[in-house]
Amino acid sequence: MKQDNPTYDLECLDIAKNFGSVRAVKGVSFDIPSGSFFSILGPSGCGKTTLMRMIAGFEEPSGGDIKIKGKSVLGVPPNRRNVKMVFQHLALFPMMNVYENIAYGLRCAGFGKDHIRRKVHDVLERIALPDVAEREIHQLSGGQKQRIAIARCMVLDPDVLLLDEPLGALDLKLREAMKIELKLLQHQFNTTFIYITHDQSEALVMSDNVAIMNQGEFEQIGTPQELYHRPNTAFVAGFVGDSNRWSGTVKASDGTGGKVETEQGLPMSFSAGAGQTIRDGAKVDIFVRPEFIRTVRTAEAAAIAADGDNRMDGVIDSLLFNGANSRVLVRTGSGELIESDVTLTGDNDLKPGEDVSLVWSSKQAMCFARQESA
Amino acid sequence: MKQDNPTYDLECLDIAKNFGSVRAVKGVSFDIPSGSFFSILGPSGCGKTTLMRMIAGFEEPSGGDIKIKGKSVLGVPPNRRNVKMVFQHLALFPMMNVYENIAYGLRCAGFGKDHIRRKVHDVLERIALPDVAEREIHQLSGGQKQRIAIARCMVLDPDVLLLDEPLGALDLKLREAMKIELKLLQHQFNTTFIYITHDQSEALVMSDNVAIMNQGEFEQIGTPQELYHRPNTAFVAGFVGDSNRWSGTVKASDGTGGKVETEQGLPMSFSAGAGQTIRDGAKVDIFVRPEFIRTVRTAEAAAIAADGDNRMDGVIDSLLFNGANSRVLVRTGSGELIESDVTLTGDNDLKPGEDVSLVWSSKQAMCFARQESA
Amino acid sequence: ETLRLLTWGSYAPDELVQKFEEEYPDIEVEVTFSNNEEMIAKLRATGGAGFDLAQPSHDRIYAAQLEYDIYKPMDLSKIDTGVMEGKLLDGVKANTTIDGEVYAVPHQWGTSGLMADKTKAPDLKSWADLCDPAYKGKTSMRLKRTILLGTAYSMGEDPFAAYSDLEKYQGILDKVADKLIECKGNIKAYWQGGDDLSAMMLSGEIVGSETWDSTAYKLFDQNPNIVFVPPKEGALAWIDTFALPAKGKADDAAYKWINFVLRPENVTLMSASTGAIAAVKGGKDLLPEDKKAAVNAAFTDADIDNLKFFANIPPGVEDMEGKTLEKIKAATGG
Amino acid sequence: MLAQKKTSPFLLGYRLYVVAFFIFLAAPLISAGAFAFNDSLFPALPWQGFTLDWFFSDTEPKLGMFHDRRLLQGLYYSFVIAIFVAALSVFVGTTNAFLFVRGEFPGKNFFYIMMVVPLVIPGVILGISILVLASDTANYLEDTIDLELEFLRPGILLVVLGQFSFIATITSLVITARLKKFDETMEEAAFNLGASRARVLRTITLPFLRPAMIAAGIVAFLVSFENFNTTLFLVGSEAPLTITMYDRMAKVGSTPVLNAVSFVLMVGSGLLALLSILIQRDKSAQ
Amino acid sequence: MQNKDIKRLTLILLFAPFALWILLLIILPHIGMVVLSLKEKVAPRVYEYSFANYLDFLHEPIYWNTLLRTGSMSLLVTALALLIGFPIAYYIAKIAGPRARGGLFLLCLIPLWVSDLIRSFGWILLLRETGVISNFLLWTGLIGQPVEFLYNDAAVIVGLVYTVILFMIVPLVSTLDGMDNSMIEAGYNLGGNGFTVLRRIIIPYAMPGIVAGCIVTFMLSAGSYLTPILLGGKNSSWFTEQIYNQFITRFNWEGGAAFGMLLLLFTSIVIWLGLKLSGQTLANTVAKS
Ligand SMILES: Nc1ncnc2c1ncn2[C@@H]1O[C@H](COP(=O)(O)OP(=O)(O)OP(=O)(O)O)[C@@H](O)[C@H]1O
Ligand SMILES: Nc1ncnc2c1ncn2[C@@H]1O[C@H](COP(=O)(O)OP(=O)(O)OP(=O)(O)O)[C@@H](O)[C@H]1O
Ligand SMILES: [Mg+2]
Ligand SMILES: [Mg+2]
Repeated sequence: MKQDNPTYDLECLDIAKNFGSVRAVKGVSFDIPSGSFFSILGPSGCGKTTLMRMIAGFEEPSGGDIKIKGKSVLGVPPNRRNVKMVFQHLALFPMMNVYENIAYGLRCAGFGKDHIRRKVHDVLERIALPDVAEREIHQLSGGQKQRIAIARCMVLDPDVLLLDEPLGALDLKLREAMKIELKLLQHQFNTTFIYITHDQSEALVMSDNVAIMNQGEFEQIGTPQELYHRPNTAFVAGFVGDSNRWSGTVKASDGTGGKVETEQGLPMSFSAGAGQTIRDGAKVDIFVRPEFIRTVRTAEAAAIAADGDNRMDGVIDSLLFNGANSRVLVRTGSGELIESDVTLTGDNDLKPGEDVSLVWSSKQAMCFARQESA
Repeated sequence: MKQDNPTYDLECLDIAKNFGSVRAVKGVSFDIPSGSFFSILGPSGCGKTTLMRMIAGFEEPSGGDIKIKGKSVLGVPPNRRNVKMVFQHLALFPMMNVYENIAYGLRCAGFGKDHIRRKVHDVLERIALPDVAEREIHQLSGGQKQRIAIARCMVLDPDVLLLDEPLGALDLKLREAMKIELKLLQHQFNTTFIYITHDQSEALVMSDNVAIMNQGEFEQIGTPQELYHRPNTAFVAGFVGDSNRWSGTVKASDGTGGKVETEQGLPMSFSAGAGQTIRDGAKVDIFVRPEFIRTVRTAEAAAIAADGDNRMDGVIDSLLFNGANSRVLVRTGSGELIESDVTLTGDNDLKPGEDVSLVWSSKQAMCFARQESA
Repeated sequence: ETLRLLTWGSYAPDELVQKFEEEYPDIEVEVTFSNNEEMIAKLRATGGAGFDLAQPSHDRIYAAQLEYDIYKPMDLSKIDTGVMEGKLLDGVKANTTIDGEVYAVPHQWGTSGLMADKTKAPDLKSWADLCDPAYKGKTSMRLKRTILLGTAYSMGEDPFAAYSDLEKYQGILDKVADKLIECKGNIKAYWQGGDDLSAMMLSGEIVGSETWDSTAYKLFDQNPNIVFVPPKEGALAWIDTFALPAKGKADDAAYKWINFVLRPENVTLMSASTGAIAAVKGGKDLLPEDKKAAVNAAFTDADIDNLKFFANIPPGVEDMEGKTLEKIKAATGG
Repeated sequence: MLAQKKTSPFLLGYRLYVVAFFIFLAAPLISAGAFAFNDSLFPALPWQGFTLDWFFSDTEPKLGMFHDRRLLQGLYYSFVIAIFVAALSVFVGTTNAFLFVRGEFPGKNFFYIMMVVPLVIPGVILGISILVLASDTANYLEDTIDLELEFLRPGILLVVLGQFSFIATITSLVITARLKKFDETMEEAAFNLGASRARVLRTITLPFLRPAMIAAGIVAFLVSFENFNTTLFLVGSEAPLTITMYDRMAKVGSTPVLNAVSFVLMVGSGLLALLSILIQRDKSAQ
Repeated sequence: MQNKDIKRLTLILLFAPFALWILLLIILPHIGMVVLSLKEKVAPRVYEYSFANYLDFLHEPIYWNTLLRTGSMSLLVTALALLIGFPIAYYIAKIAGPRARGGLFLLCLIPLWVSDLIRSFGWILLLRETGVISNFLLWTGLIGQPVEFLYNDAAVIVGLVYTVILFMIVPLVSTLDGMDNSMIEAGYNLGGNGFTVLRRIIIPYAMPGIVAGCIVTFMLSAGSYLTPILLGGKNSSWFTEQIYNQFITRFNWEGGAAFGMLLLLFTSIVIWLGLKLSGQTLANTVAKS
């Protein structure tokens, strides 16, 4: 195996976990550079929590190795690993006040009273809550609790901080605010964060790197932009961001792009997904994101036709007004509904019933060879 | 008062409710045309639930009148009003199965067995769950429960269906899906829905009309687009949709638009909020939505300058990548952060540190005379 | 050393216990209150352990000892038998000698009989008078063996004589049961303990009842109209004894206690508490003055001659009587 | 709701009913307590005037309870027994809670029902059956190996065991209910912060259970203090208060001193109950 | 996450107190009772195994009449406790304000403050012919002469209801507490009137609590000893009294043991029937409260 390598805070080597016949994690390898924000994004039940619990030491891996700061931690009990964890429901201790919650880990480590006081007040400063030390847990707001839960871990200077869907229990507005805040805290402490979520927007906004997990395996690891714009697999393309999706057969291909005909008989040009070669006659899935489709009144379409090499005409079926995230559903000639993002200004906007043209570039049409599971 | 007016399913006339000294609802009037989807949107504690409970008959109004199908229902007990309600936690009866839950209201009304069976199976067809009649409540998924709760009311052919944050307890993905579904169900039953929520996206996507409620009063009633694009008050402008917000003083005004200088000293042109007249020297709040601000590299800015009459230069502070909803934070010369929506294609995108210009039209800068509470 | 006394409610007045403990500083007295049945049941459960001195009535020793072996023989030499009333001592010895060993000596004796409010029920003289319709709803009795025996006497039977022939005794019991069931309508309630009886009597809810003499004396204090009436068939007399539980551990202390309470100055204290007469020579004269008055008001010499001492209960009789009592209780009369 | 309008005659009637009910609950206690102040030798009407003799007098015949050696002794034994029963029941209740909430073992449901069963066995039968078993064992040991086991004879230990046998069910149910609400991630969080297993138990789990343990202890104490049916058969010479009082009533004849004791008990239990409510409230605040 | 052996050891350590308790204090004593009840005394200190004690019971109508009487009166007490207690529990759980709730609950515990004995004692003082109630009624002129309220079955029932009602109210309050108010409102909203809501929603929802309360109440009253003895009249025999008599007065431990087992069997059957009829199980009722 590798020698002590200070640039990685955490390395997982082919780590796997079976619960009886359930293969929850199927052999996952990755390493996380020091001080980065790493997210694991995947649908419910894909094994994210199991993976994290193995890192924290609450489950023993069925196979593989976990190294923290280059040292294998297999067999080290959870209270001896310098990996701290923020739980989904935070698991703050209700019978202690804020100070005692934060001091708990330091007391376990056997520090002196003065040292503990200094450290606790220090960390409270850093999370910008200097005055809450004497409060009871139930006197805190949701966002404050969140920060206390992080402070409780950070005061111990962990090598890695694990966060298991810590925003899941918050309400919408607070969740939006905490996304930004978490990222700032990570910057401040400059500690490696491993963040679990099934909410893509959380993962995309905060992370330096994201791993997409599906059925116990990693489908792709990359920066948010890479995952969004250059997904490796149909699963990643479908899971990260919204997409219009067609199935079709390749009619002409030069390996990285060409023409395809969808099952509804629509011709379309595409470029192949990252690293794929697509041959003539292959069955493929094509993904086009709603925000890359421009919807224009048919009368005005000619002017921008050069922009994209795909064009389709249809009638606006309905308009889902949602402020900045509004969307139109366009029914094409073949009866299919295509979603497209539009910006509505309240002034000369598109309306249901209007004839429109949809236009998008072949560069934005991602294409993947069909897999059985897709 | 008005005569029987078949075009309104529900009319509220100056309805009010006090709990001791708390004035929960302060005199609200509105009427809802037959068959429309009406939402009441407001922050927590503004009196939404109280209003709804008065309509359902669980609270007696302290003043005002409520008419259903033109008839006053004051003094009519809740079980004699043809207004049905979907509760926040649904309140399905756990000791009955799905069939019995739906049949409950019909039994109370004294229908015969055959009639009940027919009606229940009918409504189950319509909510696309024909096979769950014999299931116990705890065997249903969250979305299924939701639909059963609606079916249980709809089977009684109510004049009005009240829904009190019915999606609040669902998780993110399901909530998104149910938004669309609720709208479809309303179409299908063609019954008047009154929908309470504090989530603006729910209200905007589903409603024909939305009332914005604040501190026991209605601030504005209108279609989603009206509220979003032509808010009447600063509260509405700030509550519906995201906004960049400045405070400033009017420097030159022709009543409906003009020039303003923000407290940071930035000059800006604006148009007055709907129905307002703004005079020289007035203190105002200005709102600009991120999606109406175009962010372009300063080098390329000249080309589009004509587009908008407001322009500001700055440096990209950070980029919140979130797929289609990505946003840049731009730090202007005066040190302020301005949010702007951008579409990132993965190709020649903006990056933190780049010099950019922000451009927006004065038509998109909404301006409201300052109120004490603002 | 601890002396664990298993005795009747009032047989260990605090004053006496304190006096005893002062005299024998190394002995501590622990008292458990009980009655005949519970004493036997407890000692049976423990096989005669747990207590150092018990005080069952003289008639309840023989069978219990035969069946459960719960007492040990007494060493009469350690007891000051000289002070005891000879007649009573001999009677108890006769009743409790098994295989030549004596198992008990007498302590106090008293009677069960009737109690009446002279002003309201002057004619209450016989056990049978409790069932007199003249007092309908105004009499009471305890549903225990005393009333069975009394009623038997009032019907002209001699139940003690029939002890030797259980079949005959069963016949008597059946007749008694019929009579008492018939009588049920006349009774206000069966009393359970001294408490109910006193309350009913004092409040005037009842005018006559079957009773222990001591309870009657106590009420006499409160209301001189309430007197003990020895039934004309003869009051039933019992002798409470001292007996040593088989596995008692403080026999010496027990003997000390026996001798202590038989001392004349202590006898008066004891009788003041119990209301019963000590089985010592001149026991009656050692009663406190008020009790003496009550006894004199109740008993003539003829009454004393007419006393019927409870006879030894042979095995099986308790069961027969118990069943009869249950029958009476369960019967729906009145 | 069943009561819609806050002023309806229905609700008024309902309130009256509730008031009547609480009068019903308080009536026998008030009457038992009130006669403690009656200046008479018998706890019955007529009212003879107010006195505190039944508490403080030190002379016969009106020996007050604070000078009545036997009653005070009964009180003392009741206290000792109740303390032991409460401590033992809380301990076993706690282990049972862990066993049934955390443990996985075959027949768990069956054993759980077994745990509930003692609550539904008539108290008299529990007392007798334990007495019989203990006596038989003691007699057998004595007959065969001549071993005299004093503690198997009626006495404090048997009383404690007898009461414990069904009170443990109550405490188990109370503590189990609380432990079920415990979020196990709290323990994991503590491990994660570096605590050892024993420390987690001491600093996290037990403090969480503490309100339930105290409440269960108080209930156990009260139930033990007032128990009669089970105690009756198991009592030896160290009679607890209920038995002493029963002896007084049934065998000697009572005086208002018993009412005085009742009065003191009422005040004491009332305070204890108040304490348990306060603890409960403290718990709900969390 | 931890060693299998430690887990096993922990389980065994936790199981030990439970096993000792159930085995030594519940199961073995009851087996002892069964064995004892199967012995028949044939001569002093001589016993034989037989069913004589049980046959005794069957052949003697007094005994089984008393058992049936005990059972039916206990059922009556249970029903009354439910009828009286349910509105109280509902009031505490649903109508009283949050602050009043704790206080009312505390008041409900009043009977627990003193022993059975003192409670009965209190009732005697109230109910007797020269007692408080009779005197009060005389004073108001409602009755012309003292009336005896004590020493009859009604007094026993009042006393028992009083003793057990607490154990009815507590589980009822805790189940009703868990019921979402909106469930009741939904019942009205869908057109039910007060009665329908009570019958179709509140009662079915509270069923586990009702059954739990009924079981405990029934067992307590069937097993009570003092109240029926002290308050009961001339005819009021109670089965526990007979057990006591067998053991204490008649020295017939074998018969007493048989009676004890019969009482247990009888009450168990009644409860089993009750559970079957209400479709509940012991685990989801008593165990939950
Ligand atoms: N202790 C266990 N025993 C058996 N199966 C388990 C256990 N824990 C998890 N699993 C299974 O392993 C799989 C992965 O579970 P895991 O909790 O890791 O998913 P997750 O990705 O965290 O899901 P979510 O987003 O819902 O939290 C699931 O199929 C789950 O049922
Ligand atoms: N029964 C009541 N007694 C006293 N005050 C009440 C009562 N019900 C509601 N209030 C008060 O009335 C106001 C409005 O409450 P309401 O429940 O209608 O708000 P809401 O808009 O539904 O809030 P949310 O979105 O949080 O549900 C609040 O200030 C609340 O505290
Ligand atoms: Mg998970
Ligand atoms: Mg609300």
